Amino acid sequence: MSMIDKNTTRKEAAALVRDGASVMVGGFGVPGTPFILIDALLEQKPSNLTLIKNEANEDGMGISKIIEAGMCRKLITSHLGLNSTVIGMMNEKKIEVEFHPQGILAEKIRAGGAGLAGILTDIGIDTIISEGKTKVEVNGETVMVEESLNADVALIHAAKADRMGNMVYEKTARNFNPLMASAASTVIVETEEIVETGTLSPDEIHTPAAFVDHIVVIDNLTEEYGVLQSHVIQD
Amino acid sequence: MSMIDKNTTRKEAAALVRDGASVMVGGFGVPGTPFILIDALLEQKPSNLTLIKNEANEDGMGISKIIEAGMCRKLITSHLGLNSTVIGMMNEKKIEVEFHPQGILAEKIRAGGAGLAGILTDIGIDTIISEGKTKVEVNGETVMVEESLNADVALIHAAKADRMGNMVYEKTARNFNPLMASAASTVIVETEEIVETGTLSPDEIHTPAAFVDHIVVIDNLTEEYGVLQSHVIQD
Amino acid sequence: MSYKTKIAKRTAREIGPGQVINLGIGLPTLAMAYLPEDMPVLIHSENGILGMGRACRNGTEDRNLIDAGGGYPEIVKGASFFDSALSFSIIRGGRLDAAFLGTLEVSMNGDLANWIIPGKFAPGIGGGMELAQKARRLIITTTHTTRKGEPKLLKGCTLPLTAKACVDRIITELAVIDVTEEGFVLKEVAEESSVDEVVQKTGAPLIVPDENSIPTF
Amino acid sequence: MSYKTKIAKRTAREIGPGQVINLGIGLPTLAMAYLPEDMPVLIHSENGILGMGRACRNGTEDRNLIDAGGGYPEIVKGASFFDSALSFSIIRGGRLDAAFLGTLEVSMNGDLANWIIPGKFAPGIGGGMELAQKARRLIITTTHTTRKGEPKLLKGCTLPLTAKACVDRIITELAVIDVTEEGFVLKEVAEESSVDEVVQKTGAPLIVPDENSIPTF
Repeated sequence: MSMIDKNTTRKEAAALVRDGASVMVGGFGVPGTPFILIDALLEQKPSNLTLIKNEANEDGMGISKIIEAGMCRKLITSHLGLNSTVIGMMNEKKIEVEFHPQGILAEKIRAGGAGLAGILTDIGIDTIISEGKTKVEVNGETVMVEESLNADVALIHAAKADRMGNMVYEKTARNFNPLMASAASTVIVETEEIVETGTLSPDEIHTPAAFVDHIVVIDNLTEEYGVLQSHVIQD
Repeated sequence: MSMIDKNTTRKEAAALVRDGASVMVGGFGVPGTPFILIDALLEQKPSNLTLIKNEANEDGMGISKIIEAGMCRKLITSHLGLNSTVIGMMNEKKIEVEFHPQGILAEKIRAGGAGLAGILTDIGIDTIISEGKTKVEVNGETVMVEESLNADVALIHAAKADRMGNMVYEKTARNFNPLMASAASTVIVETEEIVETGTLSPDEIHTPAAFVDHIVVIDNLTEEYGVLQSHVIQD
Repeated sequence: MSYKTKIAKRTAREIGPGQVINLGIGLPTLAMAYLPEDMPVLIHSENGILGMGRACRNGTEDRNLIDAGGGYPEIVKGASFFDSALSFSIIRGGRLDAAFLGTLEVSMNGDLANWIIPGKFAPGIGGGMELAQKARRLIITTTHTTRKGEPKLLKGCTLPLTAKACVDRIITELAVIDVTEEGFVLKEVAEESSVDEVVQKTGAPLIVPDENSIPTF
Repeated sequence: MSYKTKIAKRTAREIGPGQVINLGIGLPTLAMAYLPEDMPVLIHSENGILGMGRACRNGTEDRNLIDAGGGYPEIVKGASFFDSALSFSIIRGGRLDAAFLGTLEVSMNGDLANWIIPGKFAPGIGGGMELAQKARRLIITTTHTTRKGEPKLLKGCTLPLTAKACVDRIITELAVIDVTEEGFVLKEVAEESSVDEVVQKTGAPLIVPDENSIPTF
C-alpha cells in the first residue's frame, strides 16, 4: 500500500485554488486554523473567493489577512465577534457576509459531506434568520430547510497524518476540520507531523484517507499557531 | 469528579424499558450488539416494543430472540438478509417491518440525536420507497424529507467505558452505537471493561459522557459474542 | 463586591452535581470560579469540549486548547474533545441541563434578544440561538439595566430576537427573577437592594409573591 | 474455470491503483482474491471499514471485525474504522471511485433492480440504493441469465427499481457490456462464448461496434 502518497508542496497546493473558488477553512480561533496554507494562498493571490469558516480569525491573522487583502468576495460564517476589521469591511459593504447559527453551519457542511441535500431544523425559526427560508411541516411543527454546503477546496489542519491521508486532530483543533474535510471537491491538509501509513491506530483515526487529496507537511509553525497573549489571564 | 458513577445492574437497566417502548439496539451483525442487555430484556419481558436496529441479528440470536418471543410489535431496520425466521414473521404479518436504506437509517438516527427534525435526500427518489414521503425542491432538484428518529431507550455495546460514561468502541463494533447513544431519552451501555474516569484519552473518546445514563459492566461474554463459525471460511 | 462578582456567585448556586452545562462568554463564565472545587459537573464548550475546567494561569496555556470565547481553560478528569457537529448535537439533542447566557433584553414571556442592535452591533450569531432554544433550562445573567440605566427586562423585546419564549430565570446584581406563564416573578432580592428598587428598574410588571418573605442573596 | 471465477477475475481488472471502492456481497467480493497482492487500493465496507483486506483463514478471525456480509476480513495498513453515518458519508459524498453490485435485472438505460421480488423476496434494502446512486462508477457483476435461462439484461426492468439510470458497466460470464445513451454496447466477449450467444441471451438490443474486433477475456 506504500504507493499511495499524497504529499505535495504548499505552493502546488495553493495553486489548486482558482479565482472565484469556494474555500472551506478549518479552525475555531487559533486551534485548527491552517495558517501556513492560508499564507500560501496569500502568495498565490486567487481573487473573488468565497470563504467558509466559523469566524474570520482575529484582525491581521489567518483568513482575516485574505479578507483584508481584498481576495474574498463573500464570507459564510457564524460570528465575527473578535474581528473589528472584518466587521468594518462588512459594514462598508466591501465584503458580503452570510451568518448562520454555529451548529447549523456545522450541520450544513456535514450534510454537504454526507451527500444530503440539506437538513430540517427549528433553530432560528422565530427570528429574522428564518426570513426567505423554505418551511416544511414535520409532525405538525414548522421547520426550515437548511441547504447543505459544499466547496471547491477545503484547507484543513491536522496534528498528524499518514502518507495515505488518515488524520488525527488535537484537542479543540478538531472543530470544523473533519466536517470540512468531507465536504469539498479538493481537500488539502497541512499536518504538523507525517507518519508512515499503518502507524495510526484504526480506531483512533478522526478522518479516513478517502477524504484527503493532498498533504502538506509543515515543519516550522509560524507565530500565529502559538498561544494568543491577548487571551491569557494576567494575574 | 469521582462522584459521577453511572454503574447499575443489568436487571435495573432492563426494568427501564416499559411496555410499548421504542428501543434502539446497537450492532451490525455480531459486533456491537449488546447481547447481555438483550438477554436481560428477555427476562424482564416488556411487550409491544418498537425495535430499531440495522438488522435483526441471525435466527435465534440477539434481537431475533426478542422478536421470536413475540415482544416486538414493529421493527425499523435496513435489511433482514440473514434471518429467515423474522422474514417469515414479517410475511405472516406477526410483526410490522419498516425498511430504510442503511445509511439513511443511520442519518435519521443521527438527526434525532442532533436535535434536527430530519434530513433531505434523493436516496430512493425513483423507487417505491419514495411513495408517501414529503418532497421538497432544493436547487431545482426534488428531494425527500426523511424525518429524524428518536427512541425511549438505547441499548449500546462498548469495548471500554469510564465511570462517568465516556465510551470507546472497537473495530466494526462501532457501527450504529454512537449514533443511537445520542438519540434516545435513556441510554444504557454494556461495557466489556470499566476504567477509572480520566484514563481514556480525551481525543480518542468516541461517545462523550453527556450521552450516557446507565452503565452495566459485563464480565463474562456469552457465546453469542464470539466468532460465528457459519461465516468462517473452511479450507 | 463588584456587580460581576455578585452575579457570578449567585449564578454558581444554580449548578448542581452531575449536571452538564454551558456557560456563555462573559458574565456566565465568571461563575466557574465560584463552583465548589469538588463539584462533579461537566462544562461544555461549543468549540468541542465536555469537561472544561477553570481558566489557565501562569503559563499553563495550551495552543490547541481554547474555550469558545478564546480563553485558555484547564480540563477535568473525564473530559473529551469532539468536532463542531457533535458539540452542537449535545446542545440541540437536549443533553444540556442548563445554559447560561448574557443578554441585551429579555421580555416577560421569556423572549431573548442578545445578538443584534440594528445599525450598531451585528457580529453574528455563534452558538447563542441553539443554546437558547435547546438547553433544558436557560438562565440569563445580566446587569439589571443598561449602562444608561434603562431596563433590560421588558414587556416585549425591541431588538431582533435570538429565540422566543426560551428564558427560565434571570440573575442580575439586584434580583433573581423567574419567567412564568404569568410573567416575571421575583424570587430573590440582593442584600444591597430592595423590592422597590427592583420593581422600579424592571421594565415590565413584576409579580412579588410576598414582599416580606423574599429571600435575599 | 467456474462462471464465478470467470466473473471475479474480469472484475478485478476494473480496479485501479489508488482507488476507493466497495465490493458488494456475493460475486463482487470474490474479485478481491484476484487483485494483485501489492495493489494500493482502499476497500470500503458499509459497516465501517476503509482498508479491508482478504478474508481471514485458519483461525485469524476477530469477533469485532466483520465485513458488511458477515464474513471475517483482514485489514490493510492504513485501514480505519468509523460509525455507520461516516461510512455512508463516504458513499453518498461521492468518495467511492467505484462500487460493484450483483443484480436481478438491469435495463438498457441503466436502471437497476436488485432488492425485491414482489411476494417472494424482500429482505430489505441495506446499502444497495446508496451505492447504486452515489458511487462515481457502478459496475454490475452477474450471471448473464437467471437460473431458468431468462435474460437479466432487459429493455426495461420488470421488478421494483433499486435506482434509476445508475449502471455504467455489466460484467457477466459471457461478456462485458457498457450502458450508454444509445443502450447496451458490447465491449468484450468471453473466450468461451461468442457474439451470437451474447446477443441471443441479452433481452434488449445490443450494439456490437465491430464484430471482428471485439476483445475477448
